[in-house]
Amino acid sequence: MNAYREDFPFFKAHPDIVYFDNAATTQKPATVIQALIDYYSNDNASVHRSTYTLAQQATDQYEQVRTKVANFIGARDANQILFTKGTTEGLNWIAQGVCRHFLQPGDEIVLSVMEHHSNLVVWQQLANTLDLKLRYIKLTDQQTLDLADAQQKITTKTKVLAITGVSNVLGSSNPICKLSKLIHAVNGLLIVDGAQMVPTMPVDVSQLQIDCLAFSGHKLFGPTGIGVLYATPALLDVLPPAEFGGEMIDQVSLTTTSFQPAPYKFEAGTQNVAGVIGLGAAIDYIQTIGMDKIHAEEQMLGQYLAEQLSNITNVSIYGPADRDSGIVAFNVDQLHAHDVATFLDSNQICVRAGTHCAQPLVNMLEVNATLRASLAFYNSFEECDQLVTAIKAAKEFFSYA
Amino acid sequence: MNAYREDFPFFKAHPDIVYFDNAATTQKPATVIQALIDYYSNDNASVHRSTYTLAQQATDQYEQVRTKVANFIGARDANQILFTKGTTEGLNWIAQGVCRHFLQPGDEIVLSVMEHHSNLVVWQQLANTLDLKLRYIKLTDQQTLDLADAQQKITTKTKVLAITGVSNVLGSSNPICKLSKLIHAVNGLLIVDGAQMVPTMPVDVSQLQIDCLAFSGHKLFGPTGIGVLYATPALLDVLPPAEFGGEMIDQVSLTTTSFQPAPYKFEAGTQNVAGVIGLGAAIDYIQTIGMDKIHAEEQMLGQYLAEQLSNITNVSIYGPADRDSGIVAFNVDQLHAHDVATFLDSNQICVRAGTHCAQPLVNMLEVNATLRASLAFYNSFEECDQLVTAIKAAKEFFSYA
Amino acid sequence: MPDLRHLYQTIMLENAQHPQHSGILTGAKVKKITVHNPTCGDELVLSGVIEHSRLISIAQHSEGCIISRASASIMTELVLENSLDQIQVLAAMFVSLINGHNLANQELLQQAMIFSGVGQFPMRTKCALLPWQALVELVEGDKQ
Amino acid sequence: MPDLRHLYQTIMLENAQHPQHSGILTGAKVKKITVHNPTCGDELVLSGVIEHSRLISIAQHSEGCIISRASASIMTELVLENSLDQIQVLAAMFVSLINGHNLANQELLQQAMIFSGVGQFPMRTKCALLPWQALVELVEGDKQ
Ligand SMILES: Cc1ncc(COP(=O)(O)O)c(C=O)c1O
Ligand SMILES: Cc1ncc(COP(=O)(O)O)c(C=O)c1O
Repeated sequence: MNAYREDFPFFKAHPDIVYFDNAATTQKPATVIQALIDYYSNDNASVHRSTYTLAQQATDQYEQVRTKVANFIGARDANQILFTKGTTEGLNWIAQGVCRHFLQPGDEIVLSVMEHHSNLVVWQQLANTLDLKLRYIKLTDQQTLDLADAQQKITTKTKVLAITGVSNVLGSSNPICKLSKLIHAVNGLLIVDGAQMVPTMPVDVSQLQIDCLAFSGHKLFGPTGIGVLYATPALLDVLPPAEFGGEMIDQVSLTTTSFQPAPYKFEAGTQNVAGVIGLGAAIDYIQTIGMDKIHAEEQMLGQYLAEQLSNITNVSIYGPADRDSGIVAFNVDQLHAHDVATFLDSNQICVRAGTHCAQPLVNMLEVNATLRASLAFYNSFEECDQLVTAIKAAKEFFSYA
Repeated sequence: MNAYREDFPFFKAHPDIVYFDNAATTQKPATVIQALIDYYSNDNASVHRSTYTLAQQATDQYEQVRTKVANFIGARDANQILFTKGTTEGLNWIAQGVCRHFLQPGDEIVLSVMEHHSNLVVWQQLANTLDLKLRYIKLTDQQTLDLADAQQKITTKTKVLAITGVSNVLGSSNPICKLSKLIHAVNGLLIVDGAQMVPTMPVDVSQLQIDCLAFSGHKLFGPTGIGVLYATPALLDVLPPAEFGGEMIDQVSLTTTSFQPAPYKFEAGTQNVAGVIGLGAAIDYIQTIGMDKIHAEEQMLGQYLAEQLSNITNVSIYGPADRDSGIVAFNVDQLHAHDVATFLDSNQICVRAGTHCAQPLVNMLEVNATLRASLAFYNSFEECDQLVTAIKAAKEFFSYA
Repeated sequence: MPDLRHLYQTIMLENAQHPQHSGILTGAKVKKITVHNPTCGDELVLSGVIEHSRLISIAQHSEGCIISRASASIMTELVLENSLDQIQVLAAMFVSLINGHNLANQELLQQAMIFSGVGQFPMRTKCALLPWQALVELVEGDKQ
Repeated sequence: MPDLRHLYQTIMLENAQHPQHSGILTGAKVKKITVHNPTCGDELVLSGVIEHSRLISIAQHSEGCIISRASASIMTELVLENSLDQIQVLAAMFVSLINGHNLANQELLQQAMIFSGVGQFPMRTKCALLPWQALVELVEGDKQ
């Protein structure tokens, strides 16, 4: 068993569960849960608005996490960190802001065919409304991003490249550094969906020259309902807020309003303060391990699982041969993913079956659905073996018909 | 001391603090904190998306809270309950949706001058963009809503009345039942900002014929980062989603998307699941007391505090003489609210000083700022007396100069 | 977790493997309904001909899991030649069955009774119900 | 919580009650800056005349708490007749003081040193800094 497992109350409550659905949501270390307990039991007060000592302490804690997040992703300035509800909200804000305020009819937005609905539907809706053009980078035969195609699709008409750092189905990472050069050569913006990337590998937005990065706390071993949107000062200065309300305001009369500077102008109303505190504790926790270590562990687990699964006859594995994360999508020939998932569930193995909020990609794989095991650093080789054994048993069970 | 205080870990940690900032955010009962611990320690799994047993249990818990909220506010159907980040987000969604999809240039929106920025700025911005007209209902000399003025302002041109149920500065409640008749007589929509109302008095949306109601969990003894938007099926069917992403989707191709029905079409991406569970625990807790009882207690505390404060010479109290909540705004003549708040803070009394995100109203009171004590049912008469004593001491302290 | 053999009974597996009334009807009188399950990507095309308030012909084309394929197969066999009134009764009974209620005239559901175990797997109830959802849509327009 | 007498020193209270250089200058050469503190609704109008890189005239009109009123009063008295260079040095020193740093030449701040206690009340630092923020804006345009 993996020693990190000890840090997670969930695994104490479920010693026998094989939790392989980490790409959907991760478990939380005891320190994150404790941070929430401490916040609500000792420190809960109104942030930014009230002047008493308790409120000041809550505000300080809240703002310290902003700095912590900035350091974690290599942002130059804490004011480039906005707190959101999650990746989806961050991508929606930035897509709405960029499309409505920078783009002209006919401008092109490049995505990849492997995007999660959160980085696809909003662009599609805006493209339809504003008469923008969407272009999709294809996959190679090895199911990696086709860089030659990317070079073709990214032209002087391209204003935005919005792409995931790591695919939540294929498990592969995209070459953000190369893509950054391509899109910046045509003066476009690089927007990265970091939902799967940030939890699995070190990310340095300054070094990669990422213009916007969105990710979720709940996939980063932190609480639900909290996420981060990073953006360059150039964008934050000109983008209007997506929501209006308390705290973001400078002055209001009955007819006019002026706003605070970023990040506050984007954080309308009372924020998820406990969520922010919990996210800070999650970052503290993963930094005691180190993102390099986490990446190495998850790569190794993903590679091992993919190899073991591919040794079973009639199992198809998706994604490139070299695994870069703990995400492994697969199918058992003749069996539907949902039936297999139910069988695995009866063996206490939690995997996901379906289209993983990436219907276009799954259709491209020419299946209705896939199974997906997504492993985190707290998973183990033994658990991989359990999955393999259970898949073999499933084949037996269903063929018995 | 108030017996309810025992239920709140915060007061065990701070036995001597007088917490009078409940209109900003409330403290959380132990049961709410425990619900969060239990969720993260035992039940944390992906809601709606995964098919294994744990995910099903998390989904069930999540959906049960939807039903609980519906019952709590008298909604006919759980599908009329959308989960949001808070009041601000709910009001923004509804304002954007209604203004962009139902209103024509020249249409009128009626607000009151006592609105919180969350129910003011978004309408103002939309009115400017879409050429709509905002009209504000005035106050009477007694600082209550001027119903005669409301009758004048609500005409056949009025498409929306958006108004707070309870003012976060004056502490008074507005006659929602009468306003409901006025606005429905002209076929307009009644949108109620319930941020302060829902935590202090029983609310039945069906009986009051409220078309939309928004409120926040963190002001209702629940977690941060969660709120509720109630709306009629007629609205929910036609309003488009405010954000796009996972879970809300029916089918997606590279060029088209169809959406799920409400409430799911509005809940894009992974939701604040723990926040929802915590909100459910908060509602359970307050129902063990009963909203009628809570209202009676808070009215009594507000009335007592207002009377005691008004007995001090040179203290001005805002809002009507009959208190309907625990919110009491006031000022000490010649002293600035911030200086008094700092003095109170040094006496362990937490009150808020400033414009309370209601700058137009505070300007109308002809002051730069006010103090505001906002009491919840767990506060006590003794604490009111402590505040009174401290105010007298503040006068002494600052006059000593 | 309840026993899987109770869920996946032999008749179910057989119907999934060798579906009855498989295909898509064509012709002027054919009504066609396509339904899908967004979480799993499954799709079902149900086609039928209704005359004088009676379903005189039906076919199903199902891409999905064992449960939904078997449900489509058994349903089509059960409802063919029934009146629209009878079909609505059967559909209501099937929904009750899946929701775990005790049925009075359960013999009316015939082989469809093998889905009684699905209620214990709440994440899979949609699969069993999908064909019936299509059926209700199919007959709805033709009932006053 | 630190002692309030350390925060509200007598000189501060006196300056708040009887502010120096109170008012708003008028005239063609006058530069005027309005700043405010959104959380508390306070407003400050600073007006001044700069000639040959020197502040030759200044006035402040402050609606706010004791700390901000006193800060405006003491600041205007301190910086009048100073060169813009000197003013920028003083402003930087004052910010350091409020942030709790030890200052080398603290005598340069003269009476403004009474704000050294404000740093212990973080929610009030904005009040002390507000006039200085206006001053920096006032002189900025005139410096190359
Ligand atoms: C009347 C009123 N409306 C709206 C809000 C905004 O609520 P939130 O900040 O939780 O979104 C508040 C509280 O700040 C309020 O008092
Ligand atoms: C690649 C990718 N992008 C975006 C998301 C959306 O994240 P969330 O649901 O937390 O907003 C997910 C996860 O569901 C994801 O895997």
